[in-house]
Amino acid sequence: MEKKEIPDAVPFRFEKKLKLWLAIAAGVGVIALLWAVFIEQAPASRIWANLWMNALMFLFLGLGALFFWTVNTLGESSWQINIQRIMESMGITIPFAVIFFIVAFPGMRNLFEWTHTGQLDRLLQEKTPYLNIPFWMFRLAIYFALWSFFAVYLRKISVKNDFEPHEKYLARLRSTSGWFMVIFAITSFMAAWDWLMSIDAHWFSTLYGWYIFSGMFVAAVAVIILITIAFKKFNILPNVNEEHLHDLGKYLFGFSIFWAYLWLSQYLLIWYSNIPEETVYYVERIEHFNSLFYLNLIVNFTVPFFALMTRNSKRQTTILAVVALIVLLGHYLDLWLAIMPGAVGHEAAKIGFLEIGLPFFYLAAFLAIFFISFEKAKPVPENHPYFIESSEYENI
Amino acid sequence: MGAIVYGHFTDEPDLLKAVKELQNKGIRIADVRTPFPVHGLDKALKYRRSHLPKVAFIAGVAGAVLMFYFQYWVFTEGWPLNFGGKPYFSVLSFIPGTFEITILFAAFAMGIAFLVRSNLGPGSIPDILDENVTDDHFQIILSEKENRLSETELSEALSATGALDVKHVNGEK
Amino acid sequence: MSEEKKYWHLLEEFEPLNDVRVAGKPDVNASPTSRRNFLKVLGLGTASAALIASCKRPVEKAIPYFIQPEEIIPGKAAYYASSYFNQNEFCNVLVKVRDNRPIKLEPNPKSVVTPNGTSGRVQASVLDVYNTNRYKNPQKNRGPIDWETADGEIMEQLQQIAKSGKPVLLITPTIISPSTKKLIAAFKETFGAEWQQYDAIPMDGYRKANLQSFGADALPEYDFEKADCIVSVGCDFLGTWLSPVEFSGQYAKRRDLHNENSGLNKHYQIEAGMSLTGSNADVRIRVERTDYGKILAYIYNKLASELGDAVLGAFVPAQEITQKLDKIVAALLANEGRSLVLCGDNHPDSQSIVNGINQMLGNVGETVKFDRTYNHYQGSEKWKETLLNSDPDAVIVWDVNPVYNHPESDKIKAAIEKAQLSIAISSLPDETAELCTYILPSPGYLECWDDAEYKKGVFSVLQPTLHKLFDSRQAQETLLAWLENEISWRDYIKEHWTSTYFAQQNENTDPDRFWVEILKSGELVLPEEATLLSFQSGETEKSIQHIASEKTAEGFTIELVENINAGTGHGPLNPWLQECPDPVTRIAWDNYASIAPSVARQMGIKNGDVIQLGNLAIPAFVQPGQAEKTISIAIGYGRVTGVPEEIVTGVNAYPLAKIENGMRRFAIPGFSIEKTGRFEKMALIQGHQSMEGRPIVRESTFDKWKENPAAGNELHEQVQHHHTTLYQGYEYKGHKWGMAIDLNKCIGCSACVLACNTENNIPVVGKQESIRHHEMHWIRIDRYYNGDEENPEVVRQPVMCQHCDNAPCENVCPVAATNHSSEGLNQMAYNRCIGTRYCNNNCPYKVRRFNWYDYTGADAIPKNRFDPANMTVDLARMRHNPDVTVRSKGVIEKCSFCVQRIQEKKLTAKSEGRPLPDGELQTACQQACPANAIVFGDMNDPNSKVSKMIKNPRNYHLLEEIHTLPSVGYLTKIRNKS
Amino acid sequence: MHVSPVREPLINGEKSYKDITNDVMAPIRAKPGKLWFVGLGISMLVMLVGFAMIGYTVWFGIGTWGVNRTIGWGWGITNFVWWVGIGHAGTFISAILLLFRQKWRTSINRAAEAMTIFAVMCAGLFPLIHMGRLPLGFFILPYPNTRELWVNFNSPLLWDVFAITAYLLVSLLFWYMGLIPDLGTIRDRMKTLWKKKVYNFLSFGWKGSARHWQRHESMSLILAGLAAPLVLSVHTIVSFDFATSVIPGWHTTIFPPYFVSGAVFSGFAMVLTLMIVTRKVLNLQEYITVGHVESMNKVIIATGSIVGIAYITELFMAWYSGVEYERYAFLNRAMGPYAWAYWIMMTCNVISPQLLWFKKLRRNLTFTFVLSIFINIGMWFERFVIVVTSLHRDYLPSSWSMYKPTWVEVAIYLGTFGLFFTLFFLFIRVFPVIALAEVKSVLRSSARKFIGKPVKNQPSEKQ
Repeated sequence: MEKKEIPDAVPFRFEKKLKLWLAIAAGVGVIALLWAVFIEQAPASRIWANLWMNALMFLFLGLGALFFWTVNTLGESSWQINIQRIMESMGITIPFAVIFFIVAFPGMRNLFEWTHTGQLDRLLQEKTPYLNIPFWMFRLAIYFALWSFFAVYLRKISVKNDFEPHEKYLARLRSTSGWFMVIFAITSFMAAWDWLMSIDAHWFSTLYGWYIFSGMFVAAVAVIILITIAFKKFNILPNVNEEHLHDLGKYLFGFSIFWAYLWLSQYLLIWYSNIPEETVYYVERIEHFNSLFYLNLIVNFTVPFFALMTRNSKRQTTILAVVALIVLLGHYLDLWLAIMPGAVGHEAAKIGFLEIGLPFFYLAAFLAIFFISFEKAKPVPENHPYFIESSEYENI
Repeated sequence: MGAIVYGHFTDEPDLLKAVKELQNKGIRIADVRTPFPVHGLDKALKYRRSHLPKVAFIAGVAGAVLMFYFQYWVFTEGWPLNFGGKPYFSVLSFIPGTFEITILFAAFAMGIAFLVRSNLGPGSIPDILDENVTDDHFQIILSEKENRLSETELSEALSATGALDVKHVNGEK
Repeated sequence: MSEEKKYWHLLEEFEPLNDVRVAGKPDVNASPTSRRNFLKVLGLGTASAALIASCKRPVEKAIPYFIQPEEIIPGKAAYYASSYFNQNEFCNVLVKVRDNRPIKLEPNPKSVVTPNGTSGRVQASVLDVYNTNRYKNPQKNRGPIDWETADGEIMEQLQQIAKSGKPVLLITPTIISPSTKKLIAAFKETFGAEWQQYDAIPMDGYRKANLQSFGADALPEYDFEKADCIVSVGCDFLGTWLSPVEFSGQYAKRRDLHNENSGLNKHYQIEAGMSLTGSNADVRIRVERTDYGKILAYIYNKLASELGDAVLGAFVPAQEITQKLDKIVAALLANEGRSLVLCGDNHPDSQSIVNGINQMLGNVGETVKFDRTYNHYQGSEKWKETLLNSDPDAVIVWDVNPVYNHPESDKIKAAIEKAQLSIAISSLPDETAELCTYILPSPGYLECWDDAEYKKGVFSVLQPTLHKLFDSRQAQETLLAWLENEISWRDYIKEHWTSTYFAQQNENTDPDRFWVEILKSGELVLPEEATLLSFQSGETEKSIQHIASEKTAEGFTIELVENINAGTGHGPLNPWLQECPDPVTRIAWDNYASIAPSVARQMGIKNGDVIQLGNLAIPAFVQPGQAEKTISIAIGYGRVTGVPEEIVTGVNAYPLAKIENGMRRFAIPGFSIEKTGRFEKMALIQGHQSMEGRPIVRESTFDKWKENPAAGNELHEQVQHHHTTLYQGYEYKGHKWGMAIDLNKCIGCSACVLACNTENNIPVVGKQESIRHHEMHWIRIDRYYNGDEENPEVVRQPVMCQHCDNAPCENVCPVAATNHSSEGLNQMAYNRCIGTRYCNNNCPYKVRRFNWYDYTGADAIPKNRFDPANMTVDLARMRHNPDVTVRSKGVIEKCSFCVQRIQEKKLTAKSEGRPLPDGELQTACQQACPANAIVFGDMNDPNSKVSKMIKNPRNYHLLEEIHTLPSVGYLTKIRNKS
Repeated sequence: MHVSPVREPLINGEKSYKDITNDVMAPIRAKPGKLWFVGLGISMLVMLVGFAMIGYTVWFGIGTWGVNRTIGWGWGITNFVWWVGIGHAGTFISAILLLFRQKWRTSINRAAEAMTIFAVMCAGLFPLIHMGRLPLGFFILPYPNTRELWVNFNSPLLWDVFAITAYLLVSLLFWYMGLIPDLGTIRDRMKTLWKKKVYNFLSFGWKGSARHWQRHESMSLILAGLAAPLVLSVHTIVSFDFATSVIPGWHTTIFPPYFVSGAVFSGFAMVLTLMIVTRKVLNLQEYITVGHVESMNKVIIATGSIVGIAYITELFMAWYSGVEYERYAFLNRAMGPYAWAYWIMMTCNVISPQLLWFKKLRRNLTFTFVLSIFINIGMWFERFVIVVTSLHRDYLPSSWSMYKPTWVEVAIYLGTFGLFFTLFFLFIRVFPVIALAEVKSVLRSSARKFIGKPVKNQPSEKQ
């Protein structure tokens, strides 16, 4: 069959204009924070909770992208090669997330009940072997060390292949991805327990790790979609066509369902046996955050499910972009619901200027790092063995 | 399907090529038969996308509504019973059943639609021109009526595309 | 439970690890009576009942009433006052009669002796009437004979023998019926007969001691309600000793923290084997069986020295337990005149020391009274001497079975066979009756007229509640016949009463009215006349000398104990009693040799390893709290004659008893244990003995409770506080049934279990099935040990369906066969159940029971009956409670809170247009409980007893932390440790 | 469509379309060999014994099994879950792998789907026969009746009824729709008339017209889209049977995803067990290549690891929860009287698959075969551990008990193997074991003949 002729790419530049925009965004964030602290005089817990939440969101985007890339590498799929660099660069943001975590550390005592050594009840005392600050910090360090290493190393290999193409790089990519997969599976679950589940320190759910992971993944895919569409618009990725969007759309669609599936599984099981030690988590949210609780389900499941069901909607740039944006916000809300009721409590927790404004700062930071990293290498791994497959393939 | 001319190809690229050529000549293609789905053939033949997905969707929605309402009715109007203090209208309990029935309806509606639409089904007798089309031959069938061309013209046109053993079948027979 | 308690995986190590249950093969050749037939049986009246019983006519032909007797309203129960007496158990009962069939026994609340409840054996006794193995007609030399000929022959011979001056020996169990005594007197003089009484378990030692100490050959009455401090040396007064039902009632009153006027009593138990009473004690001291005398002597001396009396004889105190005993002595001294010291040993020496102690403490006349002495346990060994020495030509054995339960059975056997005329009067076949030339069947007590004077001046009547099922004749009638007395036995009694007791009372002026009133209330109490006693301390002195001189026993001592279910040997005839697990060991269907854990460990003995003791081979059971050198074995097992093949269990331990200066003693020293290497699986219903530190049974001490009524129950508060739920419960308008169980009052006697069996037609599954944990009881009494394995503390908990408002079982039934009623009952629709057993898995309390086989014959499939105990034969089915469905194979069943009783009472109240008052409605278990530990009622009624108890700070719910919201509450156990 | 030369070919040997037809049809054409008859005979015999035992159970009651008042479910439900699990591979392969466009699925999906259906049949048997009153089993269906009593939609067991039925039917549909074209192919190869007629009937008169293909393809895709969540839902709902309860060891939220991955895990193991033999016996080595085995092994290690992590999560959470019942339940699993079962499970499911990290072993057939058996055993024990060890010591120690199956239960279990293999033996004689059309459609892109040997350096194809 005939080849589509490929227009030559517009090289990406991290220009002044773009930088300016990011600066403004960052400014908004800072203002929001200051406003909350000095004018609104929001309770400390809410401030810290926000810093914590955004740090997590920032990390999750990079981590999700890295996972997306590695899993596709392992699956020997080729369609994503053209947008691989986006994932690579998103992954690069992981190490920088540490900064934001460090920023939030001082607020730990406001966030985590179990840090209040001394006035712990029986249950929390029994948990101290796991939930104590030194060990917690240690684990955190380990997670970041591992993730950062993989993010940087994988990126390195991938870029190497541009200059001295060799099959061994593909092999190495795969094996490394394999290792990452195993480590990620364990660490991401543990991280979820450490950073989110332990906020409601008495509560527990074995599914929680999965749930957080799926949310993270969907959010990351949404961001990938948005960036891809943007880049396509500026013709930075000429090979990318609706076929690729279609696939990205499928992922957004499929994993939104997967997220909902886990959401349901966890809620249904706890609802069904109705044991206080478990229901407490949901009772808190349903009683005091009723509308948000269900809104969460709507934006993260109902919207993508119906909007992306048809083939065309997945291939249609604007629809896809809009849905992706909604889902991204949706998972921001999901995270909010995971953190705030426990950390801030229903009296103080709300979605105000702080919650809306602060993320801009983190977004700006994220994009800045992303752009810088993206600029460094070719926009596409031309010499990847599957590159041509990727440029040519079609959905059935 | 009246008087027809048909010829064979032994590989898919030839087939696709031939289809293009014939269409460029403005010759209508009655049918193409292949041992397996040839990628891009439907595009080449300018077939519209199938409506089966829509059927599935509608049937699915129907199933969902039906099942959910049924459960709702049984638990709140039919005979409300107190099971372990659960509310009569316990939505979460209804979800699994609803889901399964949705899938069931969608799948079977579509399967049946497919058979009916392509009038396939138990006991339907196909008009096999050459048994090799289910093995390794790719067959193009041209109908005289559709093209208002004589058998010979069609045969030539077909042979010109490199079709092998071009044959003619007289519908009346 | 409080944290400081030490828990241990008791007996796990003694359980053979591969705890294998083998598939029992269903009994395919059981009689194929279908459910329909069964219903017909239910419709039958008396006449046909007799027919069925004598099996002359097929069941299918039911006879409707032609002329209906007005006192019988079909479907409506009538209640008749009567009394139960057997060996050591007496109970005034109301017999529930449906369609002319007695189907249940209920306590007679008017009774002065046993107003609270009954014992398990009383509950089960109703089944004995319908026992298929009963003698169905008179026999001579194992061949049938009719009454006239039999009487003729017998009287002829009797007269001969009377003329020849040779003795005619009449052996009976203790007879407490005044009319019968009168009749026997007449018989004696007519035939120059000699009448001796014989008890399977002797208490002649007691009477001898009392005679020596007080000059009264009697068994005094004990007032446990009055006693603040009870010291019992191996005396199982709550289980089997003297008058357990009566005592349990009194005892429980003093364990009741609700009645303010009396504080908690203090109960010390000093014993060798773990008895039911011991397991309820506040303080249990483990001593060797052979040391009882010494212990008492020590206590006596200690007391004496404290009280400045003379210390009798030099006595070496028992080693490590002296300080414990000193505490007891202190406690006794603190409660002079309000204490009670008892000993369970039928040994005159021990008993006279006990008398000495009680005398010294001034308990005599207070807690030990000779005003209303007991009339039972009159038996002695005299009959045997007569039988063996002055070989009588005629021996009449009347409901006694010495061949089975006397150590010298061989001699007795020979003697009876030797006698030219031997007559057995018995209802059920037994080892002795089988030897006799003539066997004259007598009916069960529910078919009889009789009277009883259980305690001096406390009279009651027995009246028949159904016509005699077989061609049987009451012993008294037989005697009347031989005396050629035309009067009917009923009139004989009436005549005796009106002539004797009518004068002594003054409620009724008209003799006939008097008689009717007696039949109604079933009891007559005449004012007690005080008896003056003089105490001979000299006797006590002698006894102490004896004991001091006794040399310590070698080897292991076997103590023969009475099992609360098997009794003296009637139990094995009754499948219900067999299947009811022993409250201490939780073993059903068997007896066994209880040995101490330490011994087991030394010798490497596991539960069920058969050990050889003398010439007795018996499976061992490792019993915590068992004294090292003492082995306890239950008597009453190993009955063969009169017991259907399938349910012959255990071994007969009676032969081990030894005769010691004219008395049978049940503590026999000088044994050694040999392992046989054989293994016998016992039906251990509860496999795990520790609570694993879980807050299942919550307990505290009296002192802690006094400060804080919620002591030991702190968890309840926390749980209540943390109760969150994702859906609001239903509000129950009208009634909301609930139950509260006071763990402090429950003594574990299992009367509730058997009452439930009777009320709810619980099938009997047999030993093999029990071993496979297929037992069907709707209520069980869990027993846990904690603390030191050599002498643990015991806690008990009756567990039945908790009727949870958030019942995990209801949610998961696919066919909606179990759900919640508008009155809070967790109800089962048997005919909807398809038997997925999902509910049972999901029940945290594991109270649901599954019909693994066709136990009842209610199943549609033919030839698959599984009925080892012949409980589905037509005769046995006549006992069924017609208000309760008989469950078929493959369905789940469970406690229904006696829903049939709830409905009945509700309807009566409704038809009488009045509200249902609290307390009128009783569940079977509650009704039978002699300790009144169970309270049932409407929780929506704030004034009902149950809702008060649920509000009590001691109340908690089992596993409340998982939010099942049970309708059953438990009140913490409070031990008197002060 | 371009295919990167670094990809390993999926079809070895110089295959033409005709070769494919002939190779795959060989067993259908040829007279069945002695071995086949022996195999079928044995399977049928075992099956009959199993059925006899089912009859025995229904007649005399569940008492013939080893279950008791404490452990209400034993082998019966264990087997049920195990078989359902196995029944997940087929649809997973043909649905989810289709969505992810894993071409290697084409040569195994047909057989795998067949296996799925047979396995689900075996599975479906157990919930029925474990009922106390099988003759009244129809009560679980919500049919209108005079009592106007319906069923309890709260009950996971009822959800199962829907799930299993839907799954069986949809799998059948999916499988058969895929078969239609191939049956057409067989019809046209058949010489005898009656066989022609029969296969024509079965093939619904397929003639390979382009329109039909177009519809067929889009249908397959949507069916896959529907089947994918269905697969997940089925084992999810099976997991609900346990997870909705309050029994420690049963009630844990991770069950749904962990059961699903466990199912796929065991399913693939079973596929491997069967395929490694089948490809030899029916000599299809060139279609089911070592490459295929390796790909399946990759899935195995992925799912296996997930399962392993789930085990550890459970264990950790039991401690973390601070609930004494939970803690005890898991302590008891690892150290109680059934510890042996737990450790068999751990070794077979978590430790042994880790060996597959070595490429050498991944591509070693004998090793894979042995391993697959191990996994089948391990997964059976997983269910045993969940069902029995959770129940035998739950809340009240007074009711704790032990469980041991009776020969009746064992025989019934073996009987289902009989059923399974009987059906499988028949299947390989009558239907093509490999999806002809699908393999043909990937021939050009994936056969060694077309893509040749992988070349070291990448030729720049950009122009």
